[in-house]
Amino acid sequence: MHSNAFNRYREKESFLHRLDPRVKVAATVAFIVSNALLPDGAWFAFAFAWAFLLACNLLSRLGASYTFKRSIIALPFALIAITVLFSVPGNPLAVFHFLNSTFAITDAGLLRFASILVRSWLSVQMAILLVAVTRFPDLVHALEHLRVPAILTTIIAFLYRYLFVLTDEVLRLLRARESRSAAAPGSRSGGGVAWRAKVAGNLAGQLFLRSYERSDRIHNAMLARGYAGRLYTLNPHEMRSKDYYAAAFALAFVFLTQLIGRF
Amino acid sequence: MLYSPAPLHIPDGFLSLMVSIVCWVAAALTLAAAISRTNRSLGERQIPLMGVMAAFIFAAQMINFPVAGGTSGHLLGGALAAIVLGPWAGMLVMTAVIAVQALLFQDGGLLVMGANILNMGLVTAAIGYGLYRLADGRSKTVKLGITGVAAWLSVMAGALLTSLQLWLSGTSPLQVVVPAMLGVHALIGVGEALITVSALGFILQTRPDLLGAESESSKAGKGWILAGGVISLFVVFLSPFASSHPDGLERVAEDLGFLQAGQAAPYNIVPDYTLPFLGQTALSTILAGALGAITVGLVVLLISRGIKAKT
Amino acid sequence: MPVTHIANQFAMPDCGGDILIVNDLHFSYPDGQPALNGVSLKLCEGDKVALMGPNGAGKSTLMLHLNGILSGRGEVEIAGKRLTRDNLPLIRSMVGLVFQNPDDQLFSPTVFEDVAFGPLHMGLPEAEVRARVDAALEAVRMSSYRDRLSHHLSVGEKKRIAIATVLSMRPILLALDEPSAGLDPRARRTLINLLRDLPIAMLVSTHDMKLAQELFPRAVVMDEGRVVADGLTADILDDEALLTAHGLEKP
Amino acid sequence: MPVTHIANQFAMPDCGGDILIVNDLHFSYPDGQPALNGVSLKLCEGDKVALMGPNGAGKSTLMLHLNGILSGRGEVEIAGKRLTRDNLPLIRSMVGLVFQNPDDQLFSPTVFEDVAFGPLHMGLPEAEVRARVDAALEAVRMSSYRDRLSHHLSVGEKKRIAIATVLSMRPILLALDEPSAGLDPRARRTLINLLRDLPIAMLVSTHDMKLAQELFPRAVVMDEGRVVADGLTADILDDEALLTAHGLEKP
Ligand SMILES: Nc1ncnc2c1ncn2[C@@H]1O[C@H](COP(=O)(O)OP(=O)(O)OP(=O)(O)O)[C@@H](O)[C@H]1O
Ligand SMILES: Nc1ncnc2c1ncn2[C@@H]1O[C@H](COP(=O)(O)OP(=O)(O)OP(=O)(O)O)[C@@H](O)[C@H]1O
Ligand SMILES: [Mg+2]
Ligand SMILES: [Mg+2]
Repeated sequence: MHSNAFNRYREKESFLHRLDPRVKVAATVAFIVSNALLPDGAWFAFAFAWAFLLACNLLSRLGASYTFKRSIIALPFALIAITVLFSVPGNPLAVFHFLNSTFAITDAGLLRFASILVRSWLSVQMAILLVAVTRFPDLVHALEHLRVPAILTTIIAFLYRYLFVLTDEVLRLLRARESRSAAAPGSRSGGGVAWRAKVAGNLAGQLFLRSYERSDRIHNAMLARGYAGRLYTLNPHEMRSKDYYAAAFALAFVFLTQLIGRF
Repeated sequence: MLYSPAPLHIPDGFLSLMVSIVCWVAAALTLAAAISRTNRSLGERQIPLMGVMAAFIFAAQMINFPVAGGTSGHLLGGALAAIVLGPWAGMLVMTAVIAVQALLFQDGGLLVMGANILNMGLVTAAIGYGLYRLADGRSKTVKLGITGVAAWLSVMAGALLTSLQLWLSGTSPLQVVVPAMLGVHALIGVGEALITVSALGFILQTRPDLLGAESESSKAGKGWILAGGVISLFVVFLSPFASSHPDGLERVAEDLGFLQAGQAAPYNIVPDYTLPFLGQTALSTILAGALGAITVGLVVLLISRGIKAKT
Repeated sequence: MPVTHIANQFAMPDCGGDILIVNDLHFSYPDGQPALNGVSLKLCEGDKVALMGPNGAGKSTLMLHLNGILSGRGEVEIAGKRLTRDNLPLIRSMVGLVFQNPDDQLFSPTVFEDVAFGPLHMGLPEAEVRARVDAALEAVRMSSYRDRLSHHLSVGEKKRIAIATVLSMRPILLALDEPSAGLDPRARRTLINLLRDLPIAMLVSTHDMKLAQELFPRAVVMDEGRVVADGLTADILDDEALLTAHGLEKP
Repeated sequence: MPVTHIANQFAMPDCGGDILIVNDLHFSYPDGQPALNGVSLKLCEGDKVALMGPNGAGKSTLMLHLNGILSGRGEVEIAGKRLTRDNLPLIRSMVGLVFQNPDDQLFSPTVFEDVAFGPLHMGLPEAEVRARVDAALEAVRMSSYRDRLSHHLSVGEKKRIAIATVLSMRPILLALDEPSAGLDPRARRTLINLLRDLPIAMLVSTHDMKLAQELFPRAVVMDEGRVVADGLTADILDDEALLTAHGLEKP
């Protein structure tokens, strides 16, 4: 089976695709930190950051709107912040009456809300771009080089590899349950909620056992090829001069954004 | 279609830099302890085991069951991971899951990942494992019952921490975010509890040998029971208080001198990062720091106990 | 260029398809991969039909359409009932789908719970559920395994329990996806005898030419999402050109 | 009562076993399940041997002993070296074990990393590792797949990469566990040709009698943890009584 939903990499020939993954990860984090550092209402700085994002989008040859279309994912969470519209004291812009209460959207509240949304929206897009131009294994290598503890990067590498295998397994289990979720003519079907929850738990338990046993077999396969408790990897990446330039450029951009945001 | 984001994953932009950093520090310290403990106490077999288990948690989060009216319950898995793998390995596994969700699906941000790890990985594992160890030596029914409570509480703890972080970041007022998050997660927690209990029941029935092999020494067990218990009490007492008397929480902060009199709400202190580590963000720093300190304190306690047990 | 054969080129008895009618079914997976490109097929009461074809021919995809787990463009009719969203639960009680890997099929801790899942979900009363579980286990000759843990059974045993899990729903059509894969010859023989004795229409996808030859009077060959041959198994297995064109081999 | 045959009842050319000698190997799993009850076996340079037997006969268990992943009572000798704890790393570089499920064998994200895993853990220098990876991929004719992600491959492709992952260690003995399971006839054919062309001794467990007949001059039959027959494949496949006694069938 295919779990292409998990493949976020978009194959293309571009400058960004070829860039060293370390630089890409570091620049993305710097971009996100920079957004967080910008004060509310720093519209020029936000616009500048957005321009940078657009430029990256174009450089990636994925199209100017590639990340925009996929950035909807953070929208639901915005609900949580919506109340700042009313709760931050300031000059009322609009007043609603609802259930015997009065709500006023204030100018300060609007400013705060919009700033939160813009920060999040820019950050999410950059992260989307990062995984679209970097193959996941390269991302993991980058984390290794950036001194993330080996045990974590190894778990992540295994997680990614077996994500596909196990989600296929889960899909097949769910399919099996679905295909036996029948009804007799004229009868209500489905059983009680507790029973259905129990079945879901059984699926999880079944999946756990199979994963556990699989990890045993994988361990055997590793032993058979000389694994003795330490993992060795070849370094597939080398920083070239253009990677250093790109890193320096990203850093300069962050400084510039902060300057614009503050003055 | 395959992957639906869960409400506990905070995206980038919703937490202030200060809160994000404090959470990262707390998470990193705990993870450092987890890594050193895992490296020390577990064999080479552990690497593929934890890797595949992380994929398992990821995949298990797709299992759902219809509740009513088109809604469905599903699993977060922090408590389950800690119970079946042990707390330290469980934490690492959950961290990997959260990291991949953030990296691959932007479900949860990068800068706020520390907070997400704290909320969904570390606290859930401590509660899940701590309370489960409380049932050591009891009958299967008691074990499963306590597991259910632990699973529910672990979700509530995550929700509570999330709300506090959002509040401290000035993203949402306390009197809104706490009842909303806790209300939703009280239901989500029931789904979590039901699935966790029956998954554990399945394992106890088919491969009881897998549980117990990972359990730590009884002394370390006591440390976990303490840690899980303390966090649970924190949740049990703070949740109702925070949701029914949000003003009270602010009053406490005020009385302790965190809040200047006359200031309406802490979210008024919109972070102004001219001096990021000082100045007006003091309140959020201190409160978030307190949260972190609780976690770190527990970790230190546990490590010292663990080391004592070894020597 | 694959040789294309007109479907139904071989003489077959006709009943009009009173159990299953599939008409011009098209389906692509969400990633755009086309899997079915106009499949048409009819099955009569008591028909036992082998479904053959190379990897990726669309056999499993077709099976998943028979009880609406996937739904593409085109018609599927079970016992005269058009498959629609509304009568999905009903259709699912009539079509018993058995997946290739019995581990996917058996998700409960004990054999009993697994075989009871279908009837319980159908909302049948407890006495009826128990009666059906017993009958289904009896049919696959596994009555003594009622309280065993599914996890600890051998592949062959699991396979038979997997069949029981759908028999307990009293289906009128069995759809088995590669039932003999991974079985040793002894377990395979047991399975063959079991399938031969089950008095129920079945569509069985398989790479096992010998199984097809022994068990199924009729065979359907699929390739690239189309039915490329449909007729007497003996005739099809004799047609060397057809077999090689579609990645098959003489048994 | 199963019919017991004395091992080596069929005439075989003898070399004294210069690649593999297994002598009276006994093994029980930790849960007490006995899996090997005195297995003895010899392989000579260039020998290609099929290992047959019903489910649970102990074939996989035997394979896991060949490079010391399991270790029971008895002797295992590879190329004259007795398998002990000390020379485990050496032995593991000489015996290439390929597991049944390629998803268990291919645990790295990319094909390159997987094929490089063995040489890297043997402590070879980087240039040598790269050369070996290229040679191994060449041998299974998958050079162009070097940078692909393992999870995107088809089963047949995964199978070939799995073989490459051990070829890169330059083993002198290949042990393959059910290599043809789950493959369609075309992929199976590719695999057969590949195995035929590899100039290396191999022990291949299989339920696929036809594969055994085509590819392996010699066959070993196991049942209940014992070798019950060892001889020319043609002779063994002709012995109807032996086959049925051990749950096998004529191809
Ligand atoms: N979940 C999926 N997503 C995308 N494409 C898929 C999916 N499952 C199958 N396919 C593709 O659909 C086509 C038909 O696949 P299907 O599994 O129906 O073939 P099959 O005849 O059952 O093959 P096999 O003999 O290997 O079981 C193939 O090209 C396959 O790659
Ligand atoms: N991990 C295990 N723990 C306990 N018993 C086991 C384990 N693995 C295998 N066995 C038992 O050991 C015996 C030999 O099993 P083995 O897997 O070697 O058989 P096999 O010949 O490879 O069978 P198959 O053809 O099904 O692969 C069987 O009785 C089996 O149930
Ligand atoms: Mg199929
Ligand atoms: Mg085996």
